[in-house]
Amino acid sequence: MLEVKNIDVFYSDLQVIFDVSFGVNTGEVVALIGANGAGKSTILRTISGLVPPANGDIVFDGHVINKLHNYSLIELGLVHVPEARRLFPEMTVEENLDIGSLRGQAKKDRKVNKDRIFELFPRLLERRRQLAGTLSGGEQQMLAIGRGLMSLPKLMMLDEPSLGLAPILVKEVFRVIEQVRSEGMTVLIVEQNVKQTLAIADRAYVLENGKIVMSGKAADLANDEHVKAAYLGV
Amino acid sequence: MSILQVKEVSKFFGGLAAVSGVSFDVNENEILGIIGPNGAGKTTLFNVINGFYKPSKGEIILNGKSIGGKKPHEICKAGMARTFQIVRPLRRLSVFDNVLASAFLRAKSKAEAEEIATEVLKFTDLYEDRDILSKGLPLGKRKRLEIARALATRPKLLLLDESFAGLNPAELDKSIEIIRNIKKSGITVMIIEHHMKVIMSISDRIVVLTYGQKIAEGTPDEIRHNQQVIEAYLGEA
Amino acid sequence: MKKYYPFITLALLLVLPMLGFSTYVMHIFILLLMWATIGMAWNLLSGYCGQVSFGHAAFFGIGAYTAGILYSKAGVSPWFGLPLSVFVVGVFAFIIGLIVLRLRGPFFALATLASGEVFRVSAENMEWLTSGTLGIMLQKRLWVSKEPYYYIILAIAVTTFILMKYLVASKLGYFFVAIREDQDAAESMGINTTLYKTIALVVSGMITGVAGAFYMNYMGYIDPHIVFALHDVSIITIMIVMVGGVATQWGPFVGAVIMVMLQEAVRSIGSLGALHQAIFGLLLIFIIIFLPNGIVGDFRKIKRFFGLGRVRA
Amino acid sequence: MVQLEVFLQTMVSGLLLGGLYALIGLGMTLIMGVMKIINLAHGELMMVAMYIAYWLFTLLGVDPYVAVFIASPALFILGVLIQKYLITPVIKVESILPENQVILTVGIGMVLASLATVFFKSDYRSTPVEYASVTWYLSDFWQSSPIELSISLLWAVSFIFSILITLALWFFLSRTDIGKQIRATSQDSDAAILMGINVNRVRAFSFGLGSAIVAAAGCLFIPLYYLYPALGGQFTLIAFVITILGGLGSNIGAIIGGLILGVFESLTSTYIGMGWAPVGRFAIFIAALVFLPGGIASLLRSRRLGK
Repeated sequence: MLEVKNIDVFYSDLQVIFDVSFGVNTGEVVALIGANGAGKSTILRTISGLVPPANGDIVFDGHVINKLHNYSLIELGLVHVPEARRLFPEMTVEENLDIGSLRGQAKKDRKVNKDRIFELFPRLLERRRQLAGTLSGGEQQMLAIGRGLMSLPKLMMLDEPSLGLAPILVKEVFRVIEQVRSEGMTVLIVEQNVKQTLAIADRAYVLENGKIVMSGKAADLANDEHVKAAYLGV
Repeated sequence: MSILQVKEVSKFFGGLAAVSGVSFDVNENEILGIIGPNGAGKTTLFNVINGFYKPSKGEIILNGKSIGGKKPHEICKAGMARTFQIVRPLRRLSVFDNVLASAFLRAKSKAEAEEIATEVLKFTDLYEDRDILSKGLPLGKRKRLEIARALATRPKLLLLDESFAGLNPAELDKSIEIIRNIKKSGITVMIIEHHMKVIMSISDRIVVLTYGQKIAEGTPDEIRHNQQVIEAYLGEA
Repeated sequence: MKKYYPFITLALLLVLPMLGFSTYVMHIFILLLMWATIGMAWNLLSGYCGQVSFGHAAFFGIGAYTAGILYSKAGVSPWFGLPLSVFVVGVFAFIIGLIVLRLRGPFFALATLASGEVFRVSAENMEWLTSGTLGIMLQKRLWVSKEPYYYIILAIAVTTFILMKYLVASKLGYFFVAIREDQDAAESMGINTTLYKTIALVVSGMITGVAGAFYMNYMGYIDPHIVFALHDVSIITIMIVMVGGVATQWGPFVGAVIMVMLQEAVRSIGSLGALHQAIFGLLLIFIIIFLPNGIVGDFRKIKRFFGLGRVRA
Repeated sequence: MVQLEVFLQTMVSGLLLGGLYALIGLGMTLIMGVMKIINLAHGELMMVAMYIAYWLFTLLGVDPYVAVFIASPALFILGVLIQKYLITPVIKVESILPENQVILTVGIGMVLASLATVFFKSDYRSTPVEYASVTWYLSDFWQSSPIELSISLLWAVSFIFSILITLALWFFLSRTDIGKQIRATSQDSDAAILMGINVNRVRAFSFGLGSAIVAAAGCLFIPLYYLYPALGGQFTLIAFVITILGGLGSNIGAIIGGLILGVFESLTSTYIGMGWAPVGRFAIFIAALVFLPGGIASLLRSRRLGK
């Protein structure tokens, strides 16, 4: 469904991503793991068109998307739930969800979809008129995921969904991701919480210093000595 | 003998506690690591200690003197320097001028400041790059430049915020060596780090924060086997 | 060779009045030096220290009124206004700084703009002191010929130039630039940013104030709309440095030459009269979009444009 | 009793003036919130709109209140063009002083003011509408009223218009998708892109909308004030003072800030002297900077978040 082909990315004259290629198939949960600063978020930002790749192509659902306007990707069915959630803090929960469905079919189905999201996250229904900035961290993450789902995506990219959450909430977030996945969503997830991520992913790529150094089935990677030593702290 | 005492320090933003009731001591000439998941309040803690934020509660004592609520430049003068997680070189100045600007803090003349800057640049292995504009430096060297700039203020205590993030293995080794040398030269180091391998090997003691609270403190070995830490941070074993 | 430039320039400037230029040309030279001085002052605060002021008219006006009031109320020669304005403007600049230096970036800029306006309105209304909109007129200027005025403003400009050169290379200069580049980083490097920003503001204000006091003596007439003018003083000051080159030693001179010439050229073509603001506005827009660091700052870019410089990859 | 009467009359005039100020401030706030720049050509845009209203009245006899519906769309287009062809290119330019964008708007203002001088001379102009002298007195409605207050029809109409426009704007921003896009972009433009918002278009639209609002304010002002080319500068400053007072980018703050400023200026002119009104304006501005750095919005916000 998504294919990233040999991309190089620069921040001004500094290269941060080196010849990275990977793919995500329909129905899969794929994880990008690696240390802070390894370039995981940059890859997601490149796919969403916030940063242009210097070389290489990104193909989504048959379209070469790195030449398209970044705001039009969501209509193709690609949504990026950004790091640190990035809600619109001075807007209500409901308005945040509305912003997720500004285009195409998603706009027509807004009402039905909203009900579906509220069913999925009853907490959000209780707080629908509250400002997003006043939600707790866990609720904010649910809203961020909900806002992403409102666009009726085919592929959802999650950037560090467990960031800054207490362990108990982290579990909750991963439960939500599993639920989303069980509804047939394809997911590309970036996480520093390696252990839990590998537990829910089908496949994973390990990123170090802007290069992919390993890839394989999530279960295999979880047992790999290098991964264990570097990321699982064992 | 402790150089820095953090006593029951809390910092609230709105109603949210970014740091709550954290206490620990930093002993003279040790390397103290601070770890914890992203958003655990580590950088906020640094910002409180170095004076960017006023602590909402609690006391911070540097060398026997309370510094809570003092301005960053006063705290720096009192002997504490820091680096930033997102590197902040003075972009349109050369590497040398970057360090020179902070060397003026202790120097009595320009010549003396230049001497300090030269010495610090050699120490951090940046002397070759001294004429390059700092915005053109690669990340690894920029991180080192930050350390150099902090060292030029002649601190007794150095706060390093993620000085290893995003470095390649060669740069990593270089930075580890530099930090060990800093300790050897008699400066106490407090370091926030994600890179577990590095922090475990370099620290004398480690403080673990999650959710703004300290959940453990001890030697790397103790931390590695602390059940609470494993659950909250390292992942359930 | 390059290090002799200042001396060659100085020698040229010293012999200039002896070359028998008309009084009009001398007048232009005097204005040019005055504006270069104000430009250098602005450059210190805004170019080097990064605190963009939209209110240098406040300092210029206070300096001018110091000299003017000395004459109109105390009956003393307005020349005493030159040394006195250093002190008076210094005090006012310090007080203004206490308020406006709390702000950063564009908010600082606008607060200074407002402070300039406050002084203009105050000068208009405090008639007992300033004679309001009537202004202050000298009965007789001290000299008829231009030469003495020329040498006085030359001395002021040269002193300012040397002071700038010295300041920029000193500890203060480094601290100023550190503050401009990153105030938080500067603060954690042990730089008392509030103190050094205040120093930059006060020094910059003082120099501008002296230029204002000179203006009173030279022109013989001031009123609030002239010396506290937003467009004709504060904005022109910004333009001189923007055109010439922000944070460069020679930028204010280059900018002053261009702006004074342009001003005179526009003024001499009667039909353009009212358009001169539009021309300046367009020039400002042009400079900001195409030469954001001014002629001196973007010299390489200009050379490249005309195919003169080596193209750097 | 006379004292009380003067005071109340001052308050009433202040509120009426404040209502119009609020509108000027709203336009500036909108641009500041979305663009993160301070538009120092704001007053000049208003001046342009006032000339449109003036000529419509003088040449075609169009009532200034009707001119709102012509001047606002015209200024909307002007605003979009300024944003697209002048401000956007400068955002990408790297320079030593990031205040370049602000200085740029100064340049735009200079050009507008100067062109107005060239075309229309520095004459003072006004639109003498027939109903200009209509005034309502409190005693007309309540004969035994112990005090006398008056409201002129013009002020009342302008005030009501400005309330209607404010309400329309509020409805637009809170209920329509474009309004939500504007708010989302001003709160987090990167996240807005990820949600499929065409941020550049929203920015151009916001600049246009901000210009249209201040154009409306200009049309409401012209029956009450004289018009001359240099009038823009003073209103730019007023708009800026309101935005600082209200809290940057806060709409409610701008409305309250506008009202406070109107009342305060009215009080200064009554009790200190006409010429001092601008100083009163800056006094309140400085007070806001020193004592309430986040403006009125910070008070509102801390209440809401229970700080």
